[in-house]
Amino acid sequence: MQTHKAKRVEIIIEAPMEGRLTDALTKAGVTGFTVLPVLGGSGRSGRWSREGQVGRAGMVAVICLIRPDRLDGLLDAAFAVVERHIGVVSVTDTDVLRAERF
Amino acid sequence: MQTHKAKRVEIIIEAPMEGRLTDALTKAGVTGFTVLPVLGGSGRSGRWSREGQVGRAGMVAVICLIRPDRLDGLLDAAFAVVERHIGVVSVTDTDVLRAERF
Amino acid sequence: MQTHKAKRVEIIIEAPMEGRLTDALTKAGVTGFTVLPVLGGSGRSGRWSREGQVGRAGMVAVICLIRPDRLDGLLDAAFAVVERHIGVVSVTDTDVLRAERF
Amino acid sequence: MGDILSLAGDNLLSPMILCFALGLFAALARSELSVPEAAAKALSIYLLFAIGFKGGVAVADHGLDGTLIAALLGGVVLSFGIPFVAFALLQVLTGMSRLDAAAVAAHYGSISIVTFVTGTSVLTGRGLDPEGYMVAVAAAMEAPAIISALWLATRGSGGGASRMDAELWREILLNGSIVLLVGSFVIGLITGAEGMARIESFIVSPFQGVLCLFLLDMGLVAGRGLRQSRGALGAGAVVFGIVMPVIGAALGLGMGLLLGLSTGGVALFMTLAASASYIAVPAAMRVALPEANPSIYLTLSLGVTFPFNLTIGIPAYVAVAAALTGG
Amino acid sequence: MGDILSLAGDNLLSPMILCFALGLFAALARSELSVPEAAAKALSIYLLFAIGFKGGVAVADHGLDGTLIAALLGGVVLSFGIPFVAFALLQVLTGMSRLDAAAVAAHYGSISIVTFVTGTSVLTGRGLDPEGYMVAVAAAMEAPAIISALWLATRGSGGGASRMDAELWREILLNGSIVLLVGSFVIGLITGAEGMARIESFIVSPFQGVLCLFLLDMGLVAGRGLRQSRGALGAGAVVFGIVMPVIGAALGLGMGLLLGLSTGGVALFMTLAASASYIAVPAAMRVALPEANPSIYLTLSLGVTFPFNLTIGIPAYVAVAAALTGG
Amino acid sequence: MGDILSLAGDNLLSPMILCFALGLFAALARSELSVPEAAAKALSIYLLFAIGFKGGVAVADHGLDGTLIAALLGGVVLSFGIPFVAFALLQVLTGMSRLDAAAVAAHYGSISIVTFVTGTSVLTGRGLDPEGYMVAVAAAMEAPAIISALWLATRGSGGGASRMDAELWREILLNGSIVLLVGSFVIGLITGAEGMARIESFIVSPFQGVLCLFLLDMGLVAGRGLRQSRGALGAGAVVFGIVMPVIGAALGLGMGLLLGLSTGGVALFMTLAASASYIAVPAAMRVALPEANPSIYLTLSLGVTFPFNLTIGIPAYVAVAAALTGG
Ligand SMILES: Nc1ncnc2c1ncn2[C@@H]1O[C@H](COP(=O)(O)O)[C@@H](O)[C@H]1O
Ligand SMILES: Nc1ncnc2c1ncn2[C@@H]1O[C@H](COP(=O)(O)O)[C@@H](O)[C@H]1O
Ligand SMILES: Nc1ncnc2c1ncn2[C@@H]1O[C@H](COP(=O)(O)O)[C@@H](O)[C@H]1O
Ligand code: NA
Ligand code: NA
Ligand code: NA
Repeated sequence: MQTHKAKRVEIIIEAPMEGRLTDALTKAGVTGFTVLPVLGGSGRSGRWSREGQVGRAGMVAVICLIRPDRLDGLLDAAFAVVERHIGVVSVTDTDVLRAERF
Repeated sequence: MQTHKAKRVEIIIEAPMEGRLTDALTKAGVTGFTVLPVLGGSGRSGRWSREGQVGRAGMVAVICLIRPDRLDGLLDAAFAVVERHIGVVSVTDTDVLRAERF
Repeated sequence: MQTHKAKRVEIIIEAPMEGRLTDALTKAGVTGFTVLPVLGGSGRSGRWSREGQVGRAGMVAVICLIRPDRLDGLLDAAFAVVERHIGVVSVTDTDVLRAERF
Repeated sequence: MGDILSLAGDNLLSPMILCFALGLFAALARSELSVPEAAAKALSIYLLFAIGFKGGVAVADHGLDGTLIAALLGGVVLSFGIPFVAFALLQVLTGMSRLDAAAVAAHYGSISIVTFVTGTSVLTGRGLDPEGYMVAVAAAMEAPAIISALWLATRGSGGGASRMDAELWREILLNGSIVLLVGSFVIGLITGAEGMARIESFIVSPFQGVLCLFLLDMGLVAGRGLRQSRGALGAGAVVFGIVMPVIGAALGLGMGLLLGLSTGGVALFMTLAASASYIAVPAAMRVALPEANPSIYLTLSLGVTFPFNLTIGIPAYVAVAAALTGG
Repeated sequence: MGDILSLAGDNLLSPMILCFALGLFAALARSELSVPEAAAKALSIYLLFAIGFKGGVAVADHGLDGTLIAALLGGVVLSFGIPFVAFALLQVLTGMSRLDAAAVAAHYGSISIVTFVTGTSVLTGRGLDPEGYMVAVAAAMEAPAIISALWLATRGSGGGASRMDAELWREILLNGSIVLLVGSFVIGLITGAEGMARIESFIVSPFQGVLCLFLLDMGLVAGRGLRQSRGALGAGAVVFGIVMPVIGAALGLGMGLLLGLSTGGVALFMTLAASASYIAVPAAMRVALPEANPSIYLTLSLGVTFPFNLTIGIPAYVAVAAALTGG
Repeated sequence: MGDILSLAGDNLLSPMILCFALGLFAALARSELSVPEAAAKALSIYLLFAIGFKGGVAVADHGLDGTLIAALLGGVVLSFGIPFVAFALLQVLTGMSRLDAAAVAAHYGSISIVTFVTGTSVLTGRGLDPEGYMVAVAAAMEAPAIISALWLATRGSGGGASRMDAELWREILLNGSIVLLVGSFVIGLITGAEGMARIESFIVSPFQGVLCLFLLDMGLVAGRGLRQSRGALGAGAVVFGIVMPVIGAALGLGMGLLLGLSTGGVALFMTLAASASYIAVPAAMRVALPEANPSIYLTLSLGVTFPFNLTIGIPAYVAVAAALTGG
């Protein structure tokens, strides 16, 4: 089956920042992404868990599959949002089906 | 620790198609997969969010770790299901522990 | 944007073992990880789904981004926990922003 | 007429409708207010269980009316037939593609359980209890419209059958709300007044309050849908979303009178025929007609027709039914 | 005998059992009807809280009976002892591995809170209120069976201790249902009739209705389990799943009579001994005996024994207890 | 004094406080007892809806008191002002950074809806019904403190404005609890006694029981927070968490007396001023002051001040208000 080189960007970010991140992505022309829920985690700011959380606390994972040449625009847009905030960004090489979608 | 080359296939697909996809995978001999919930996303058919959804709407992410030589069978089976449907398929090189499981 | 080589380890494990795994990771000096919920899956021990589950059944996915030189310590710690248990471990090459966080 | 208006006014200022309006407002103003998916689903399970059970108990109490079978048949006929009317109307009013029009038609032939529940609640509040078996009629009306719509979508191309596999049939006929509604109807029928006595304080007294919270969520969902699909609907489609329920209600009225139902039964038949599905049919369309655009059919059914029925439709149907049956 | 049958008939046609049957049917027919996980958990929190609180208030009202300590001890003894009986019976009836048999034995020595709640509800409905402290007995019976089972699993190999770390102990003894049951029991004990007056309309009147919805979900879960593990159980195992609760009930009967409990108390002791865990023990087994096959123990406990107790067991235990205590 | 103690004793032994204590205990003992996130959110939606609706109905019944506007203004003034007091006190008692102190100050100027709901429930239980519009006052007090705190955080550096974008304003002013509280207040106001009659058995009778389960979850969350942030708070911060609500209550008392409110109204004003936000403000801080440490402000507000208000604060405020208003 024909596949095409792409990048898989995974951004783990605080839930109250989700809207700002996806707006920034959209503005940067990235219209494809998927948001996954996160149950808990640990990092420099300690351990947390969604269990029994009240309010909009917690984090989400945003996944973008993107053509390699558009990666830099995406990372610039994402970084502007996450810069002062906790969370992590990783970029992985991948292959996608149906390249016309990206 | 001993690891083995494998492929990580990630299929993001509409929830009403989940059963059809996993049945197709099983028929193609792929018996290992994991289904993750999806909160929302955006693509060519616009933005959506699971919040307050009624019914079986929304999407799920299906992850398969598979031996490289079995990838083509998996992709063919998956493609037959997702073909007419919205959603994305990506394939990433990975290494797995305990290769006997795949 | 400046990125740095890292490993993305994904461990899919039974929910009752989550605490033991993250404790073992922490003891091995791995303080960064994220836990994602899992809806269902299939493997050698058959198909299962979280729908209508009672109790702490089901699985979770634990994701660690880590500096390549610390991978072995992580895998040893993780393996000691998952050894006798069902579940899968995969390791993928990736690049991260803000390397000072890892 | 003054009567209809006063009924509509009463209805518009009921806590239920105001809760829906609050949800709509919150979503349109982009408040982050939201009802968790699991809670919304739990509320709908409660409502379906309660309404089904009460229907069963009512039938157990009054005995099985000879019209049950006739009413079921009448409902099935309407569900099969309405999509053709809807499809034709869409072709007159809008420039929708054949596939989109067929998908929309499926929704209008099928029914909205929440509209049905709200109608029942309004009728009970006015002492116009409908026939208990109307919940079975509601269940029977969910699926037939899908068949008509698939036929419309593939007429000529002959691909209708290939779009329906056995699996999809099972999914449609055994979808959660049909099973729960019919199942709790049967449970109510079997356990009767004695069963009711045991769980009355769970399913009767808090019912309207639960419905308020559920309609709050429906308002949120409808509002979010309207916001996200801005521009998906042309003026013709919006007109369709308001005219079609009135046509449906007229057909339901004819059927209800033909069957000789009570005032409540006739009003409920009108409500069912006027309502458009937004749970079972969308899921079926994603499987069988994935090329049809979900924002069109969801926005029409949930964003236009549902609010119309909730606010203006139901009180009007009740008033018309009362006038014509002398109820 | 006729009495037992009529009781069983009454019970079988109660809304609760019919809801369970509906869930079972829906799952076996592969309907997508489902109760969200969060909602099911919320229902179980409600049930545990209500039953614990009511038990505490009952003890506050009637004063602490001298038999409380004796009943707790009796429960612990049964929980320790039953796994040995179960293990021996499994070796006679099935070809299960030692590990699988030990894991199953742990489930039958421990208890099912939902069976207990249903039993209490049936008894209260017949005016046979059990001793309030039976909720404490239920909590005390959850854990001991796990120890016996681990000993059985590792006898000879001496690995039992290594399978139990302090962490697992804490998890078992402080598992959610024990803490909630005992905690709300204590709260009921402290606040007594006054506390009850404040929250009665929340925990008493809607109780049976909530139990209906919860049993609907239990039916769904049990049905899905049965479907997914088709073939996991041989005929011998199925026989075990029906015979073992009867043996357990007999042991519970002896203990209850020995302790001189009321009719309700004896019936509940039988119910507890007859029931098999499917929440706390499975989680403990996944940690301590991961090699044991979960589909065996879950299917037996949830798919065979739970429905048996719910439909036939409980009314039979009540009838026997009534006959033998003259209640 | 004896009176305060007896009131406090009554309060401490109420099912609500004991449920909170049970949750706290379970979390500190690391029991895996947990209330699913969706269920907790559903409970809070219920509580907000019920309290808002009842407030609106009360205003509809008694007519709009001329003091409504004055009370709203008074609340806004307190919310703006308290952060300055809190900030100064933090600089005296702790060595917190300017950013952390400003973030904490925002929480104490704003309010905790659950503390407000509990206070209302205690007052109603004693026949001291507060003015119905106090729910509007509560809503009005959520946001102003955030502005003061951002000014404090960025004083000199002038970056306050850049931290607040239009988006954040919208998020704060239309946050879920404000919209639901004000919305249901308006619905209660419109539908009045008639609306209440329809949904009374849903929002009045089960209210205290639902509050019990919600406080159980609050105890779990607070306990988990305390455990996970061990060491995040110095002794000075803990002292602040107990002294600050007392100061806030004193300010609220002054304002309440100035406005000439009823005993219940004064007590509720004290409770609002004494309480610290842990939903709306933390989310705003994550966006506007991400450098401030969440474990400090969450632990203080949820782990120290919330339990203090719940157990000792509220009964003391009620007693003081009763003494000074002759209520
Ligand atoms: N190395 C990592 N791997 C995976 N997730 C991480 C890692 N570091 C941080 N996270 C996630 O990001 C959140 C915030 O991290 P931090 O900013 O380090 O406190 C954590 O709670 C985790 O969910
Ligand atoms: N480039 C992408 N990266 C990640 N997820 C995507 C991407 N494109 C689409 N998706 C997901 O697939 C869904 C349907 O996409 P589409 O078919 O483009 O409307 C979206 O709502 C996303 O959840
Ligand atoms: N090849 C695989 N790819 C993805 N997930 C898997 C795979 N094999 C197993 N899993 C996950 O691990 C769980 C247990 O697997 P097993 O130990 O094979 O029964 C399954 O239910 C899946 O969620
Ligand atoms: Na219709
Ligand atoms: Na037992
Ligand atoms: Na305050």
